[in-house]
Amino acid sequence: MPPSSAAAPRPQAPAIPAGLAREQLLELYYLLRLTRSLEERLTNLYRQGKVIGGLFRSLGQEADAVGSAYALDRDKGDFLAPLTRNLGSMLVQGAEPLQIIRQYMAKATSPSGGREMNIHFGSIEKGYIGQISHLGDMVPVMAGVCLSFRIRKEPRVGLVYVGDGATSTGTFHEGINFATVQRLPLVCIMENNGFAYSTPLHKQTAVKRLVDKAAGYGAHADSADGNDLLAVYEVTQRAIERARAGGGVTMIELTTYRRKGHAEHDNQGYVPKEELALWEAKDPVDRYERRLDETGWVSAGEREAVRARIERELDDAVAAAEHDSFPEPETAIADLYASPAAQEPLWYRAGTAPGSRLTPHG
Amino acid sequence: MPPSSAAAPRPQAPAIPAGLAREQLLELYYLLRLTRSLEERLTNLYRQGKVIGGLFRSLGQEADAVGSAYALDRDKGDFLAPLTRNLGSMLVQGAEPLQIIRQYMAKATSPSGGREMNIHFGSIEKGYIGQISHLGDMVPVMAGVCLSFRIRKEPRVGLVYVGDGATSTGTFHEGINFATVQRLPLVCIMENNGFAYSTPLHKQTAVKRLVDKAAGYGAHADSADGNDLLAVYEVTQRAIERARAGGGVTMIELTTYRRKGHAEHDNQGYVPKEELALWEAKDPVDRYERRLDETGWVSAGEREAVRARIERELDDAVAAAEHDSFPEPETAIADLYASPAAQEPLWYRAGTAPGSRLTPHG
Amino acid sequence: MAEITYLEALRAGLREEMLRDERVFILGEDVGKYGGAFKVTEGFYEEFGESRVIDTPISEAAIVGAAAGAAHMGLRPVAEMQFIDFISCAYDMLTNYVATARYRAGLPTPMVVRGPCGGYVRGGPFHSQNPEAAFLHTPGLKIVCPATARDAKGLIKAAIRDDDPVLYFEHKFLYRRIKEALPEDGDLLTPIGKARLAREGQDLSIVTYSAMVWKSLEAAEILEKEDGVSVEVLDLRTLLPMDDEAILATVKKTSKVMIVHEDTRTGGVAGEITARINEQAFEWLDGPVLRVTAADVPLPYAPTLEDYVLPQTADIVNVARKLAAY
Amino acid sequence: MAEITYLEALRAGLREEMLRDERVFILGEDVGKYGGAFKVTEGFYEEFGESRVIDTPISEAAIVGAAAGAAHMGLRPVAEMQFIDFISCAYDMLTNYVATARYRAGLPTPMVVRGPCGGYVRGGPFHSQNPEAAFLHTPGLKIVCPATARDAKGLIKAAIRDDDPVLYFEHKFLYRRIKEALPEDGDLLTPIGKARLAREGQDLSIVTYSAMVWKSLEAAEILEKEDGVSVEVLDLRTLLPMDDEAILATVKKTSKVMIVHEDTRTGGVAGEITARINEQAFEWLDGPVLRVTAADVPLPYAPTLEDYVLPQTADIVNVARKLAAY
Ligand SMILES: Cc1ncc(C[n+]2csc(CCOP(=O)(O)OP(=O)(O)O)c2C)c(N)n1
Ligand SMILES: Cc1ncc(C[n+]2csc(CCOP(=O)(O)OP(=O)(O)O)c2C)c(N)n1
Ligand SMILES: [Mg+2]
Ligand SMILES: [Mg+2]
Repeated sequence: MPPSSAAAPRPQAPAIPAGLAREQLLELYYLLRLTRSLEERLTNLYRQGKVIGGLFRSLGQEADAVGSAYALDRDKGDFLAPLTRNLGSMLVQGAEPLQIIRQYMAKATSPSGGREMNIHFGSIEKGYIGQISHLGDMVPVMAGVCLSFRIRKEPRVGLVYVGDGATSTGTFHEGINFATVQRLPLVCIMENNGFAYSTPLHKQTAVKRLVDKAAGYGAHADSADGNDLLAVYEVTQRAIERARAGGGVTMIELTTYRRKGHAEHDNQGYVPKEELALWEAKDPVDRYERRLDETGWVSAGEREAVRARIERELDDAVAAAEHDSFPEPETAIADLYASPAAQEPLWYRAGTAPGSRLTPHG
Repeated sequence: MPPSSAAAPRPQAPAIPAGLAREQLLELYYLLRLTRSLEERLTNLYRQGKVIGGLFRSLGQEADAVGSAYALDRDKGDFLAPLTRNLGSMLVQGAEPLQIIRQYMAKATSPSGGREMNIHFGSIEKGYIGQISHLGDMVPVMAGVCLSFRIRKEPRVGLVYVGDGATSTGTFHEGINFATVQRLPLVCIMENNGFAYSTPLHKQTAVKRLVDKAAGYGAHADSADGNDLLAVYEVTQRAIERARAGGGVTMIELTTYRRKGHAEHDNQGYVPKEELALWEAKDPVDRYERRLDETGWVSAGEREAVRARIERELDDAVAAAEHDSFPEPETAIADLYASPAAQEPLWYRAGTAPGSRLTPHG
Repeated sequence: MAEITYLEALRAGLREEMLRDERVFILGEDVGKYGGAFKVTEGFYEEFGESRVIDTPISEAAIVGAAAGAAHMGLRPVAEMQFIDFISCAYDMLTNYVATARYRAGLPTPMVVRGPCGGYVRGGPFHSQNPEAAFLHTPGLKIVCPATARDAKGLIKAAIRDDDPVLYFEHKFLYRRIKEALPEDGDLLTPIGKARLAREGQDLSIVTYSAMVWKSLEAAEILEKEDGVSVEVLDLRTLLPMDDEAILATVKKTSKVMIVHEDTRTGGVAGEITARINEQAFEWLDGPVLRVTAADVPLPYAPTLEDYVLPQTADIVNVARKLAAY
Repeated sequence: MAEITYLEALRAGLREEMLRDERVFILGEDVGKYGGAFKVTEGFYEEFGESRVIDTPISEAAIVGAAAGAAHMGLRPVAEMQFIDFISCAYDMLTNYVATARYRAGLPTPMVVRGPCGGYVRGGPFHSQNPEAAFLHTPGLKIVCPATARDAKGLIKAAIRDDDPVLYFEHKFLYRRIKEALPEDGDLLTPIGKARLAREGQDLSIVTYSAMVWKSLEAAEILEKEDGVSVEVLDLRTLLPMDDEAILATVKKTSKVMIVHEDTRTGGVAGEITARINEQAFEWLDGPVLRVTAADVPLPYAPTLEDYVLPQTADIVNVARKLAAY
């Protein structure tokens, strides 16, 4: 099948599943590829010492975050709470690459004003919430977001992500139980990527499949291949519609694999090389590209145009972020409270030029 | 069937189930009846204002605590962690009525020296642990007790109790998950007595049966009628033997009913009268007595002798406890640490006679 | 203007705010039909319905986390801890999630977590705690501790209207023991962050809050009568933010200060107050800042033990005499 | 005697105790084959086997609770928190269960909970915390905070041998930045509850602990050189129980004291120290007890912000100059 650069699908293309339109397939491709490419840029910046803290990749898991988040209805005000490896889900909700890069580089212009790291930020308007590091805590918080939907009789749905490791936390349990008892419109994505840091699944839980946990909460259970973008979309959409219709909580297991270490400093010494090779062959981006090629829903030329656009956008974003400066020191003590919004500097700081401060000991 | 006072069972009596001996049936009766009668004494003392804090009854649930604990092998050093309504399980492990009465009355001679309330005390030697109020916390602690059995290769088993309400806590979840992953020799009794304080089961969890929670942990699941003493014994024994054989955690649901309010101050206004009547008809003590009568395993005379013995013992225990005094004030600041074991009194207390202190404001 | 108890004042404040602002809702264990373990929300379920008075599972972290999520979306949750001792189960959620939400992510988090604290009721180590010091150490939270019926009402109303997360620690010993005639005025508000001069005096100041205000007042009277020492009593009302101005004013007035709190001594709130006085008014001090507190042990159950561990009026008198004579 | 880092000293201490006493075992997240997030237990899994080096699920409350259960039965667990920030998830278990176990139920609970604390590493608000104040307020716990490689080793060994629950807060900034030649002697023990005079001086005392010992020493040198002010630095090493004797000795010697800690200010450990000094040595003071601490916000991520919030050597110098001139 020779690559075609025509804008229209081939007439003999099979029907697009899950009620998706062709434009949506392209948009999904943009988001999937953007997640991958953005993280590659971040890796470069990290190697150059420009990322201040750690870098957490989602290599090999991009489809699960993008496909699931894409199933939300942004016009209806659906909402999500991502975890560290769900960059893709935030891009779906409208987070901008420039925001992400600034955030990793701790720039004054970052969404948190340099206060928080990596993808720890949110936007109530766009519909995603700023996570904290403490695993599990976002589950009760999203239960509360969904409770607000119910109290106000708004037909909105919430989506919350947890890793296989995060399911061991008490807050995960309390949050899901709260949501199922209250029959809240919540969907919980359990990402089974094989590891929690260095700990394999069987040292995290005695269940064979994470989806077995649903029965313990009286939640609906579903699962899909997390590396199959459209399958992820479909299974999540089903759960979202059920939630919107008042059917309560669904817990979905997406099976995937973490192809990098926990963070860039972790060389994954504990992972057999063959296993990595196996999962590289199942790469979700390649797979989606192949699917588009094989079906002819989207032409290779269109795909290439998306890639080119992404590279341009990222060139611009990196340049813009690099140009920005670190936050002004004094901004560190603002906005802790709604009132008072400002705080006095410590008395021995007043009058000393913050720039002239000694660097930390060492 | 006329009551018989002969010591031996009727020759035509059916076989005793679960490998129990006749003496054990009598011992079980003693423990079951003792739980009931002891709580009745405590109720009297409470009404007389001699119980210092609240009184928590297990009326109607005695069989679940007694039958399950009785299945442990005390000679092997099996261990348990009770909750508020598991007085019976502590009596099985060797707690003495006098200790319980002293504890409720906050006497100096109480097992906690007056520091803790109701049945919050334990004995490492006898094999039960002093609980705290915070629900769920005993589950990780018992997982640790069982972990010590595994590390030391001791063939001992642990039993931990939770109520339907306590299953909603994060610590319950973390503890059971820890135990199942580690395949520890732990049995978890989930007592479904219909309520957590005033909250009915369906507002506590969306599962229909607590036993459905086992699947979410990869634990073995079992259940029994909590008001049927011998059924409780059997189901627990099965789980204990599995645990001892290295088969890991079993979660058992015992269905019963809390026939008093949460504590004596709670008049249970939220409970339909008919429901109470229904469960009164299923009273576990009556039921066991009927069973003994019908089978003829034990004669009515023997039963009566046990009751009489219990009443005598309780008369003595109440008298002894009433005679004891409150702890000396200064003992309040001892034994916080192993070292230093003693603490200086606050400087402004030294020298003042503690007895002459003003009473609290009000 | 009928006299109402501290508990009734709290209930009235809650109810007025629920009537005033439909964004306000209540969640907690047994708060619905049952009306709460201490009946603070009695009648609310019937009046406001089950979507605004929500019985929850026994899950303090989820109660607090869900309150935060709902607050972000524009509601005004009031979460009840059945006993404040169980707030420890939500410690992570409060200190890491709730307290930081605005600072790190610009999230509005107007919510109240309230519950019965305090001893003198033979409640033993897990139904008598005073957790304020654990949270005083958490930037991003506010903490209020009403001592009077007026402030029980005024502070719950102010806490609900506040745009920041507020911990409201109500003292269970005071629930039904103190009464006050209060206007049914919907605008009885106690400003958060402002202390109250509970008694004027010249010779010595007692800085205190919650139930200890009453013991301090009792001691002040004894000292007045028996020693002719005139004692000023400052009721902090809010611990975070702390009313430095009021503290300094009384220090500068009497030059002798003692701090009384019911909580254990080491790491308690009195340390922070002492440090602030040292930094800002050292030269005004005519004597050491002295503490009357509980002894450093879990609060025991037996009356003799509880009375020994907790601060008593006689202790305050003792220490004040030492300080007056300094 | 080769020089070893703070981290290596900690590892050596742990290993010696595991060799010495087979009751000692380790549990925590990724502590097994991986050797822990900071490689503190590297090689232990291979040396001691998986029954004594146990990888756990992500369940801090269960880790601490299970350690307590095993400790009751006679073992000596050492629980690792991957970052000490996550100890907040075990706050209830530590404060209500562990700390009270002996007092309320006579349960022996010899266990250690340890983990990396502290900032200056661009770790942001959830990988930089200093939680000591939260637990200083908990009677029944002990708290140690080693500042040197010697004490990293000596305190972990003493903590493991102690019959009470000990929180061991190791500072991640120091892990690989400081080195010391230490004897391989199995009996290098640092007594719990005893402070260390890190520098002798005449004019002014700095009471401090953990990483701030180094900044205080740096400041002391600047003050000596530039101002001719002789500064004494007291390294507390243990916060609970606190070494009152050593604190009073330095106060009485110099009559001017400042307290330096990395943790946030309000409700921090400095308050307690100030209160103790006030109560026990007020007449010796020639100036206010002053604090140098972090500002009261969650610790931000950007270098400019983190540096602004955390105490710096220049701050210590500034405050010392004010105090010296008082
Ligand atoms: C309560 C808590 N404990 C420990 C950690 C440290 N930690 C960060 S990520 C991680 C592993 C998470 O595994 P998983 O949930 O499977 O997510 P993944 O990294 O695989 O996406 C751990 C242990 C944490 N963030 N929160
Ligand atoms: C963590 C925690 N939250 C709240 C409470 C207050 N409380 C004590 S008993 C109880 C109900 C317990 O219900 P359940 O577990 O079903 O036990 P039951 O009383 O029915 O035996 C509650 C809410 C507590 N003890 N611990
Ligand atoms: Mg994972
Ligand atoms: Mg129950």
